[in-house]
Order: sequence, then structure tokens, then C-alpha cells
Amino acid sequence: MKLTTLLRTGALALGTTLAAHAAETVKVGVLHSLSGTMAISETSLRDVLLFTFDEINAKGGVLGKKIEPVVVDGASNWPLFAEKAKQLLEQDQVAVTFGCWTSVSRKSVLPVYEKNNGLLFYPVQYEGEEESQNVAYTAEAVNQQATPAVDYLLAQGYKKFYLLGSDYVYPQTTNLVLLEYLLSKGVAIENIGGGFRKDGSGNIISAGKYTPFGHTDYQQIVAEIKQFAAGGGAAVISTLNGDTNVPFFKEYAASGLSAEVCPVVSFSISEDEFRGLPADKLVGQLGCWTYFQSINSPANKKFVADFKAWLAKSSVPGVVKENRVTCSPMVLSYVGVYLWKAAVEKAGSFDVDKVRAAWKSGVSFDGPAGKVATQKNMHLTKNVFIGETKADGQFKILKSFNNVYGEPWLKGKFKAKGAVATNE
Amino acid sequence: MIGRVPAFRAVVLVKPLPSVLGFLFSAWLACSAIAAGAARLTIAKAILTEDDTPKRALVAGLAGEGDEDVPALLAAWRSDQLFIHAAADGAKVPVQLIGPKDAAEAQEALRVDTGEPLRDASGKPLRLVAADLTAVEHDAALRRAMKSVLDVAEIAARDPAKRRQAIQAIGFAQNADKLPALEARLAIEREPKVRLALREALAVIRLKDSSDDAKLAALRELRELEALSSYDLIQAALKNAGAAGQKEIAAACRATLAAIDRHRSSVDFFGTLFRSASLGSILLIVALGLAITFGLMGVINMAHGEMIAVGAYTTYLTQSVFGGGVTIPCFGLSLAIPGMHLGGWVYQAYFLAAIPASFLAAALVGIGLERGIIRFLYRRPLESLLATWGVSLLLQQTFRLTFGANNVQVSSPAYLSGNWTVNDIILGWNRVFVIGFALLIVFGVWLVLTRTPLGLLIRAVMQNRTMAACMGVRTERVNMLTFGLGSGLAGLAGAFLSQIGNVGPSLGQSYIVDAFMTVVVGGVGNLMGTVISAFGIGGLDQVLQQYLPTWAPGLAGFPLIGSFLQNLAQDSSVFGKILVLALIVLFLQWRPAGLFVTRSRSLD
Amino acid sequence: MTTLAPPHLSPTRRRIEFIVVAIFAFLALVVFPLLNSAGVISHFTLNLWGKYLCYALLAISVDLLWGYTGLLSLGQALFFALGGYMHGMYLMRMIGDLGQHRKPIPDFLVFLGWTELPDFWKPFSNFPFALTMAFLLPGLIAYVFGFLAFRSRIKGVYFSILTQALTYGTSLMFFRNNLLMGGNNGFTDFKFLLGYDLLAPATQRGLFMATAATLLAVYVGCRWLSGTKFGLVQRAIRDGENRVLFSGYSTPQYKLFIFVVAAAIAAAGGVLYVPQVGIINPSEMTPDKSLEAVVWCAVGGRGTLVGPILGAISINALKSYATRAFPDLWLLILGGLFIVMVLFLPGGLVSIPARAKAMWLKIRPARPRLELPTTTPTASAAAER
Amino acid sequence: MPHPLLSVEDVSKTYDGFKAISNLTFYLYEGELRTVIGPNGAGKSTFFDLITGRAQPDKGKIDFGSATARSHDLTSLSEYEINRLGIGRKFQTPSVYSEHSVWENLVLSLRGPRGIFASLFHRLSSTERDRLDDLLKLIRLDAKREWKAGLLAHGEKQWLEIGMLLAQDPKVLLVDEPAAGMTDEETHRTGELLLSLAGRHSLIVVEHDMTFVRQIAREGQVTVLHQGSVLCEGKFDEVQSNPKVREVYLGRGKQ
Repeated sequence: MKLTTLLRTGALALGTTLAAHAAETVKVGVLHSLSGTMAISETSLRDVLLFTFDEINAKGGVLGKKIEPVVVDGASNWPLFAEKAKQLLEQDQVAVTFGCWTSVSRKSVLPVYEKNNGLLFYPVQYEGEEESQNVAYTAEAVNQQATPAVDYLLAQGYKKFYLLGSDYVYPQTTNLVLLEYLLSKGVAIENIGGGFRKDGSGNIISAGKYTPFGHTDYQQIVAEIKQFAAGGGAAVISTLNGDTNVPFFKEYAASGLSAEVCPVVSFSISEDEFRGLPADKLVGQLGCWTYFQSINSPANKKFVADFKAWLAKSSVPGVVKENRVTCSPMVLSYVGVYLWKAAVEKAGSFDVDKVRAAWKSGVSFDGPAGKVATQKNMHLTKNVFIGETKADGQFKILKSFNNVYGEPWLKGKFKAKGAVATNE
Repeated sequence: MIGRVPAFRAVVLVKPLPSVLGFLFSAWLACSAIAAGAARLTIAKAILTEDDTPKRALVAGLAGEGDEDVPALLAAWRSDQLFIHAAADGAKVPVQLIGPKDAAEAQEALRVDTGEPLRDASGKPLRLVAADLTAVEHDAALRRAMKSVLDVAEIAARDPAKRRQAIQAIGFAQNADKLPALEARLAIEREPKVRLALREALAVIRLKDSSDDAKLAALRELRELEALSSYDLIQAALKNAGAAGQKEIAAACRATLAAIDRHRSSVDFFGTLFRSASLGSILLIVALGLAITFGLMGVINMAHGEMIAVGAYTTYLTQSVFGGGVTIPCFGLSLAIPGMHLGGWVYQAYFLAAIPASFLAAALVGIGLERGIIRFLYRRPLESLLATWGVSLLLQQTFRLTFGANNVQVSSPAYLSGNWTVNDIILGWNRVFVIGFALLIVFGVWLVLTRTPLGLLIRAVMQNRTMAACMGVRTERVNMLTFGLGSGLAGLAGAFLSQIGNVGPSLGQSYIVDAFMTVVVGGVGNLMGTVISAFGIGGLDQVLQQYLPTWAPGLAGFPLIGSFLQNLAQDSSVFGKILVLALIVLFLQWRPAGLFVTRSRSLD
Repeated sequence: MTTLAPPHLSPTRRRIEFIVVAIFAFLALVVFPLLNSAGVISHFTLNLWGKYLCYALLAISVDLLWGYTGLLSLGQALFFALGGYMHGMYLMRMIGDLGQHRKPIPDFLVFLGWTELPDFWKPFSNFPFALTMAFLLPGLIAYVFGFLAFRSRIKGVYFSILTQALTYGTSLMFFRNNLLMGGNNGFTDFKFLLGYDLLAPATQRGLFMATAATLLAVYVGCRWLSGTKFGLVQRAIRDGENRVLFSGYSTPQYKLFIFVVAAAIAAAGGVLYVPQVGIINPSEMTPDKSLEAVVWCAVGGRGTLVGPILGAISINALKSYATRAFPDLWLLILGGLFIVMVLFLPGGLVSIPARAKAMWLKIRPARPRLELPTTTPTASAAAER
Repeated sequence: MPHPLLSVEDVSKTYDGFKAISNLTFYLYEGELRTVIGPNGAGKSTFFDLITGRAQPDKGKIDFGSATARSHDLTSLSEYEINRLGIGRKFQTPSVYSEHSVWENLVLSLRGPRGIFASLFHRLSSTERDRLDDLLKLIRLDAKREWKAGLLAHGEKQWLEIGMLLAQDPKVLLVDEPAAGMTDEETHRTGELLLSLAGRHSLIVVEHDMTFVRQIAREGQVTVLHQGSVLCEGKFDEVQSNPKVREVYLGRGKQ
């Protein structure tokens, strides 16, 4: 048995020439982790992508061709992501790929897309500081999530901010941007918690408290926050990654902290992550995204209903049908497919260069969260919402900012106020 | 409502006393009573105000209103029971929906401004459907404004914890207007903790007093109270005093801050002790099962973590069965598990049922694993490592396909939420519970191993399988039961971890290395060693986490790798862990077979 | 404890192995690259096989310890990754100012607010230095750790778990951004190697050939080693360390030597791996990766030199295939496969011919068999224990 | 009185509260064949463990060295260092490399440099080959030189281990129950071999089989261990007639 599989894989890997694929379909890659640690978040994106393809195919496809998805598992393994990307581009010759969640997976496939001149649609909030011509960033840039949230908190009268995150590049970069931003808004440096690290010449090179992935013990950090928040007027800005939020919030609640004493605004908890969190402990905590399932618009209601109907009849193995929700990365995947379709149709071709040119010339789509429009820098202009969590796992929208321009290059943009800020 | 009754009782109590304070307080109450009717109007006006700031001002102005409608209405507002009704003439009328819903989902509507039922043109009371109306908005800042209003009422709340919170909130606001109310309360308050809070709040408010003497007295008071929460405010006072050149006050501020710092370091110290015990007990419960399967049986069970996950998922299922039921994806089959729809304390008791259930479930899976795979590998321990790793991969993906890739929600029952705060040291109930239970389980296991016939058989078989078999012991059965016991203990660990962390497919992975380290350090085959090593490692980790950042500059002086160490020490949560691992390697230099060595004279 | 390896090969098996290895060496060093430049084998496939061969190096390093010396190291991926990291540092420097930030220092340092290169990065612009470090650092860590572990006679399961802790601890360290080694993202977006465009097919072909040549050299080296008296001592340590000790051999030194050699072999794999897959990050040194390498070795057949190579290639080929064909179920397939292999084929893939022969002899009408204990299928020895 | 080759003075060793060896004093002289007997648990194996460095004594000293050579304190040396000084040990249960051939077992044991590089580049010289051939004949495994040692019969393994011990050419041989599992004929031959070694080598033989002991202790001294210390020492006949010995050892043997 083993030998035959080996021979088969060997033969496959050795690369018999590819059969020319049928003319009526266009191959589209789906590159997400369906196993390993990131499967927790990424499987939902695979589901919504398949739904979107079905929706488009039902209406006649793209340029008259049906979308043929090629789903591969990156298995939360970054070299494997690169290998799968190569496979999609060089063997399957997909027209476009929708995929990746973590920054590292994007970084890992980026050279492959640049070398093969492929096109990757990336849907998850990220740290910015990147602008590849081969990536369409439908994701939230830092100024479409973190800075609006801070604006909101400042307007609500919060004076002290504790920065907490998982130790990877998105939180690190976001917190550095936020540090500059807070200082530029007149917040005193002693009112920013979590600690700083400085280089030899005294420049701050890292701000905030970081814990590794899969960290389970938040006792010490919560005790520190408790002391930080003892004087009132404090908020936590959390870029903790999905999995570690559970022990953090359980500890947070157990120590007697609550949203009213010291709210936590999290950038990595969407409705989908919420399903695994103790909702009763999170009521009133804040979130900031470019989409919430609770958006009260006909377009959104239709989207949610259609997706649920698709789930109910789906026969794709591994698709979970129960207790499903929609969230921002899912919707950004969804609008990504439609924006690609729009760009392809505008270009009249699947050719990456032409599609990119069409994207840059500006296409838009009325999605569940309102209109999204492409920008020259491969990012999107979209609406930003701030919400607070409810016991049913949904967000109540508190404030929205319309048509926020996606700006990837933020570091060094905000200058601290000259005057020393004081406690008022 | 709740707030008012004791407040009046307080007045009654105070009245006979010829105290100026009592008089002041009742006068203050009387004053606010005059304004009573106006409260509803103010709230209605606030609701209809568009702009955030004046809206907040209106709400904040309600503070001190004696009107009993205020807390009720604000509570309704916060819980989304207030709506805006657009009358036929286009006017917006804020209403409160109350009473049971009828068949059409409609409820009785009361006007916020008058408290009268809402009537249509013909004067007939209107019934409205919540879903058709716009709920009145509120944001966090507004809610805080409401809270400060309610706080004044709540300083007389029945629940001491609520009283305390309310008093603290008033203190932070540093509003001198609230002094009389607090002083009156202090005169009658019996609860020591609330008294402390009152004294602190009074002192904090008096920091803003214009008189230097009052300020100094307040600082003395705060110094005596060692009030952590006033730290920022004292710092602010210090700054002001410095700016105004008030040297005496500045010195007093500094002395107070120093006292608080000292208190803080003692809180940190005792907090670290508690956290050590808590982490230690978690290591203990995750390692205890392994101490049996690995320590006693010699099976390198890499699927131990997944046994923990089985326990945690069982807890999840038990919770669902006690509650509203759940539908799980289960390989795409959509398996519906009915719920018993229990409520109240019966529902809360789910966790007590989950404890034996998770033990049993994991024990059964363990027995299956032993029968199916491990029994063929007793003579090849290192290969049991590979096979069980395969099992671990298999189980993880099975969890994913059975329960979905997402984490599942396990909520803590009421008796495991919350904390005791003793002298500013937080003792989470879930943590205390885990510590207690870990010790209980160890005791139980010890009893099983030393005081039962099964225990005797287990020890006999583990010491010499062949010999025991010759003596007529059914070693197959004993192996099976021992492995079941070890796995069951892992399941118990899962039930407890569900109260502290994630419940998801890769739950077990976060604990497996720690579990093995704990057993190895303790000495394979020795339960007592596991207990000591669990608390030792837990303590070391927490101490390093707490104190490394302070030691970081000192580390820089280390030859050659100083700057590297200093860099590491700044991420104390990681470095603590790394250092613990390094210390373990060094520890095994000293005791290669762990803390407790089970000696044997046989040649390998 | 671990006894399945044939300590030495009979002349016929030796000849068969030689022929097989020679054929594969010819294929990998001559035929594949030629077919690739002729366009018959795609760049993707060649690149994929290059990766498999790097893994084969890792598997050999595991086998050298486990199959030959009885030391089950669960930390070999650490040395693999460290080799990769050191080479990666050089490759990062070669990006020059072509990164996203167009700055002369690596992008992630710009993220972290650095304006100039930290001191310890500076020498890595020099390829020979980086290459030396790629072997020196893993070797040094192996030496220090091995010295401590073997001196205090940590062995068996203890050794396995400690090596696991070592790699776990180091991975935690590398996950930290403030280590200035790229944190979770690691190193990526390489552009040049020794002035050649890394993404050019010819460079990749060259790397593939270099990998194949290294693997061949390591194979030949290990084959030679196992034939020397050192090889005899090594296997004697596996089968009865005490006897070796009482025969006057300093087993700690022997183990230390082989541990360092194995670390260097793993590091060589890492050095070649990084430019071919284009990324190195700390997840390459998590305990799971080491376990995987052990599984390749077990599946192929430990205690042989062909086994680990075969195991690494076949498992990874299966993984490449299954992650595409059964994205949801491949873990179940793989996990199940490990269990079945351990239970029913403890000798691994390489033991299949011997098993088949034994089976064939059973089925065939009985014929007087020659008493040839040296060629007796090793299974009999296993059954004895 | 000649200088003892091996002197064990006032040595004690405790395992988990159990006194395996207590205040043991023992001397071995050059060329001597000493037989050690004692009931189970008398501390015979621990005695060997202490000499060979497998265990360290709690107190006392163990010195090795003749009148001419430098004396070594064995308690601070490890097993392989002690072996290199010329103390070889044969274990109670035959301890051979079962996956190696008989020939390889002997090659590994052959006296010579033990360093890593020495063994990497070691080639058998013709004198070494001849010596191995002689040894194979002596232990009667010439025909089975290519056999895997694990496939040998129990007695053959004992012989092989003795051969391995001889290949090391040690000054002192510690032999633990060499006759166990051998036929009478083999036992006798073993006895003859050990006797022939005395003179050139010094030997300590631990044995249970009284016939065998009688055979090899014809001339040498017999030491009786009991509860970790020397009960008595003397010629076989003296020992045998010692009432204390009869009580603790032979007396029990009669039951």
C-alpha cells in the first residue's frame, strides 16, 4: 500500500506534463491553513471563498468562465505555504490566489508571487509597511483599525493606555505606530503601559507587553494591568492573537476587571474568534473592524442569509454548518473575489498585469459593509466600525468612520507634541 | 430602589443623634427631593439630545437626585429597554417598554418624561413592538456618566462589594460635592473593607482641597491606608505641589508614594506566591496523569495532551447538555445533542457533573488506546513515542472534524468566577479551586495506589511485569486499568483547564512539553517528586516573571552574553520559561534521574 | 532497546545498496538537472525534490544518533534551523536595499525602529563567515548541551525529553522579535546568493545539485564511519553501553562526538534548505519538526543509511500530494500511517524486501536452508527481545 | 609482605538506607586468584561495582597499583578510566554486543588505544589478527566467528565474554559467576582456564557453585562476604569448616 502511494506521489511530483485545462473554467487558488494552529481562523475563509465562487458561478462566472477553485492546505507551516504557492502558480497556473492569514505566511509566499508575477488577495488586518505589486491588500491597514479605535477611546475620555500583544510583527508594528499616535495626541509617555525597549542610543524600538503564541498564563500581566488601571481612566489596547485571548480574558474577569473599569479594545477578535471565547466575560469590550455582522443593511442581511443557506446545503468535506457567523476577514475575502471579478471584467482579461492595471485605475464594489474601492497602492478604501461586544457574540456598533483610505506606511508619520503632556 | 431603602434607614438611625453630620445629610437629601419631578424630564431631554457632550452633562447632572426613578430608568437605558417612539405628529417620544410580551411581541409603553402610559390620539394606551423601534443609544463614556450617578445611590447598596465599587468611583472623580454623602456613610458603615474604601475616597477628594492642612491630613491618611489606587492621583498632586512650590506637601506626597511602593512590593511578593501555587497546581494536574502512564508504566504517551483535550471537550458537551443543547459538525453529519434546558444553580452544577464525566471519557479513550496500540509496544518504549505521536495527530484532526476548527465556549459557573481580594492580593476563585482540587486529586491517587488492591496490583505489575504475571496477576487487565487511570487524570486536567484557558483542537499541545518536564524533574516513577517539581517549576517561573525585569540591568554586567541576557530578560514571560528549561538541564546535572530516584541494582 | 539495525551488510546487500545509490546519485546529479534545463522536469518539481533531499540530510542526522548510537534526539530540527538561520542572515544581507523599505538593513529591523545594523549582524555579509557560523553555532550548542547531558549520563527517554526541551526553549527565544532575528516571521524575501539571482532556475538547479552532492557525500561519509572501529563502538553503545564503558571506551566522548557530527549534518541540511524554500522561521525548530524527522527515519528504516533518505522523501512526497488532494483528511492519513508502520513494520520500508523474502520462503515448498546467521533477517533478533 | 595490587580499605556503601557494604577491607596481590563467596545480598556485586567505578563508596578508599607503579585512587575515576588502568570485569549475566559478530566483539575488546580518532582510523595489524585467532581457538568459537553474538548459546556467551576480557589483557580480572549456565564439562574447562591465568594476571572470582569453587580455590585464598563485610578469609577447607560460615552460608545451602 505504502509503495503504491509512494510511486504515485513520486510520479506526480516528478511532473508529468500538465494536461491543458478546459477552456470554460478559470482556475483560482485558495491557500489557507486547514490544519495546524491557524486552522482555527482560516477554515472560515476557505468556506466563504467557496461560497463566493458558487455565487459568482451561478450568475455566469467571470468573463463567461466558471471559477474552478484549487484548494490547498498550508497546514500552518510557512515553508509549506511557499511550496503550495509555487504549486498553484507553476503547476496549476491559477489566475489569482486568495489566501494567507498570518503575516509570516504572506511574507513566505511573497517572493513566489513576485517571481511568477502572480496575484494574491490578502484579507486579514495587518501591520502595513509593505506594498507589493503582486498582492491586493483587501486587509485593514493600521489606520483602518488601530488609529480610529484610539480616536474613539480618546473621545470617550480615556487617559491611560496599556499596550498588550502577541509577539509577532503585526502587534509590534501596530504598537509602535500607536505609540507615536498617542504621543502625537498629547498622551504622556508615563500613561502608556506595557513597557518600552530602547536601543543603544535611547530610541524606543518596541512598546508594549508581548507574550508568545499559545501563552496560557496571564496571571502576572493581569495583575500588572490591575495596578495600572487602579487609578481609573485606563484602557487596554490588545493585539493578542486569537488563541491566547481566552486565558487572558478569563484571567481578566477573575481579577475583577471589567469593561466598565478598564475596557479592552482588541484588534484580533472578530465574531468568528468570539465563538470560542467566554462571551459573558467579554460584554462591553471593544472591537474595531471594517465589517460587523450586526451591520443593519439589506446588503449585509442578504449576504449573511445567503452564506448560511449555502452552508446548510454545502457538501464540501470539513465545512462546519453549525453556529456560523460572518466577520471582517471573511467579508474582505468575499469583496476581494468581487473586486477581482470587477477588475478582470474591466480589463477584459485574466492577465495579471492587465488586472492590476484595472485595479489601479479604480474599481469598486458595494459589499455587505458598504462601498469598497481600490486604491493605487493596492489597498482599499473602506468604512471602519467600532463596536462593543454583546453576550450573544455579536458587536453593537458604536461609531463608524466612512471611506477611510488604506495607508500602509504609517511609521514616523505622527509626530509627538512638543509640550510635555500632563495629567488633567 | 435597592439603594434607597437603606439610605433612609440610615437617616432614621442618624437622626436621634445630635450630630451635625446627620443633620447635614438629611438636609442634603431633602434638597434633592425637591427636584424630584424634574429627573424624568432631564432624562427624556438627555435622550433626545444629539450631541455627546451636553448629553453626558445632563446625565451627570442627575447625580444626587433623590428620585427613585433615576436608577431604574438609567438601568433600563443601559440594558436597551428605552426606545424612541416617533409619534404621528413627528415628535420623538422616549418610551420605556415594560411588562410581558403579547402574541404580537408588543409590550406596554411608558413615557420617560412623565412615567405615564403612552397614549394615542384617542387617549388609548399604546402597545409597541421593540423590534420596530430604535433603541436609545449609549456609549461607554455615557455609561460611565450614568455609573457615577448610580454610584451615589449605590454607596448605600446592600451588597458591600457594590458599595465599595461605588465609593471608589466617587473617590476617583475627586468631586468635593460628594464629601458629605461619604462622611455620612462613614459614620454608620460597619463593613471594614467598605470603611477603608470610604476613608480612601474621602482622603483622595481632600487632596484637591484648597487648605494645606487638609491636604496634609489626607496624605497622612492615604499613607496609612497604603492605597494603591490613589497612586496616580498622588503623583498628580505632587506635580501640582511642585509647580506651586509647596515643599511640605510635596514631601508628604513623596513619603506617601514611598509607603505605597513598599506596600506594592509586598503585594507583588505575596501575589507571586499565590500565582506560583496556582501555576504549580496546573502543572501538577497536567503532569499527574503522565506521572502514571509515563512514570509508572514507561509509556511515552505523546497523546497525553489530547487526553486532556478529551476531558475539556467532555466538559463542553456536559455544559451544552445541561444548557440548550448543541449541534456539532461531527465529520459533516451535523450531530444534534439535545439539551436539558436547565437554569439557575442546576445549570451551574454542570461543572460538578463534568468532572466525573471528563474523567470517564478520557479514561475510556485511554483504555481504547492501550488495547489498540500501546499494549503491543511495552517492550519498545521509544516506539510508543512515535505511535502515540501519530495518535496525537489523528486525535487533533478528529477534534477539528468533530467540533470544528474553532475553539468552543466553556463558561465558568458562578462559583468559579470572581475573586477574593485580601489586602490587595487577588485570589481568583478558579485558581483557588484548582489548587485545592489538585491537592485533592494527588491525595486520591495516593490513596488508590497505596490503599487499594488495585494499587497493589499496579505497583506489582509496574515493578516487574513478568514476575507479576507469573504470580497469577492478570497483567493485561492491570495495564489497561493503569493506563485508563492515567488518561482519566488527564481528562480531569482538561476539565479544569477549560476554566482557565482555551478549549480547542490544539489545547493539549500547549501543555505537553511542560508535563514531561515536570515528570522528568520529579523523577520518573515517583508521585511525590512530581508534586514537588510541579510547584518548584511553577514557583520558579512566576518568580522569574515577576522579578526578571528588575534584574535585567544587572544581567547586562554578565561577561560576553550580558547584553543578550538583558535583551532576553525584558520579555520576562518568555525568558522565565526559557530560564526554567535551562535550569532544569542544569538541575539534571546534579540529579540525573530527577528529584527522587527509584533505584534498581539491575544492569540496564 | 533499539536493535533492528543490521550491524553490517552482507556482500550481496552491500553490492545492491551500492548500485542503487550509484543510480540515484547519477539521476540526481546528472539526469534530473539535464531534464530540468531541457524543460521536461519543471522547476517546481526540481525545487520540491531539493527540499526533500534537505530533509533527507536531517533524517540521516537523526538516524546517526538514534539508529546507530541509540540516542533518540528530539532536537535535531534545532540544528537544522540554526544552520538555516546563519545562512539566512547572509542571504538577508544580500537583499541590500531591495527590501520593502528600500533601506540598507533588513526590513524587520526597520519595523523595529532600527536605523543601523546591530553589531552581531555585521560580519554576516561575508559568506565564508556565515557558512562557518552555520556549522559552528549548531556544533557549539550540541557540544555544550551534549557535554552536560552525557557527562551526567542522561540517557534514553530523559535524553529525548531534554533535547525536546532544548529545541522548545530555543524556539521560544527565536519567536521573540527582540532577539533581532526576525521573530515569528523569520527571514524571507531572499534575492541573491553569492551574486547569483536566487530565483533564477539555473541557481535553483545548482542548489539542487549541491544538495544532492552533499547528501551523497554525507552518505559516503556515514557508510565509511559505520565500517570503522568507531562505527563498531557506536553500535556497541546502542546495544550495551555499560559493556563499552567497562571495555575502556569513554562513551560520553564518543556520544559527544557523534552528537556534534549529527548536528553538523543537520545544519548542512538547513544551510541548503533555506535558499531553496525561501524562508526560515522559528516554527522550523519546534519540537514537532524534530518528531517529524524521527518519524521519517522510523518509516524508512532506522539503523540503515538508505532508510532515512527513503523515509524523508516518501513521507514528504506523500505530504505534498495529500495536502493538495485531501486537505481535510491528510493528517488522519499521516497519523494512521505512523501507527501502522510502528505496529506492523518496525523495520521500516527498507525491511520490506527482507520480509517479502521471508514470506516467500515460507510459502515456497520447504528446501534445506543454509545456516547463515549473519544474513538472518534481523526480525529474528528483534523477536528475541 | 608484598605490596598489594588492589587495596580496599574500610569501605562502606549505602543504598536507600540499606548497607550493601560496610567497613569492608580487602587486599589482592599480584598473580593471585581469589575466590569470593557469600549468600545472596552479601554485597558481592556491589563490591565489584565499587572497584570498577560503577558506584562510589560513601567512605573508605580503594587504591590500585603495585609496588613499582604509581598508585591510583579508584574512587575518583570513572569506569572507562579504571578499565584502562587494567581492571577488567565480566558480568554476572553475560554481557556481549548481541548485534555484533563474535569477531567484532573481540575486536572491540582488544587492547589498544581507546580514543575517538584512534578508533576512526584503526586498522588491525597482523599480530592483532593472530592474537584474535588464538583467542577464538581458546574460547572455542573459531567456527562461529561470523555469528552474531546474540545468537550464541548461554554458555558460549559466557565464553565469549571471558574471551573479551582476555583480549583486554588486564592486570586484574573481576569475574562474576563465570560458570552459570554451563555444562559440567564447560564449567571444568572454565576453571582450568582461570587457573591458567593466575600468575600472569590477578583474579577475583565470585561464584556460587561449590564444586567449581573447590576446583579453582585449590591453592588460593577464599573470602567469605556476609552483610557487606568480610566474614572470614582463608583456604577453602578452613573456610568450609568455619562454623560462622556454615551458619550463614553453607548452612542455608543445605536446606
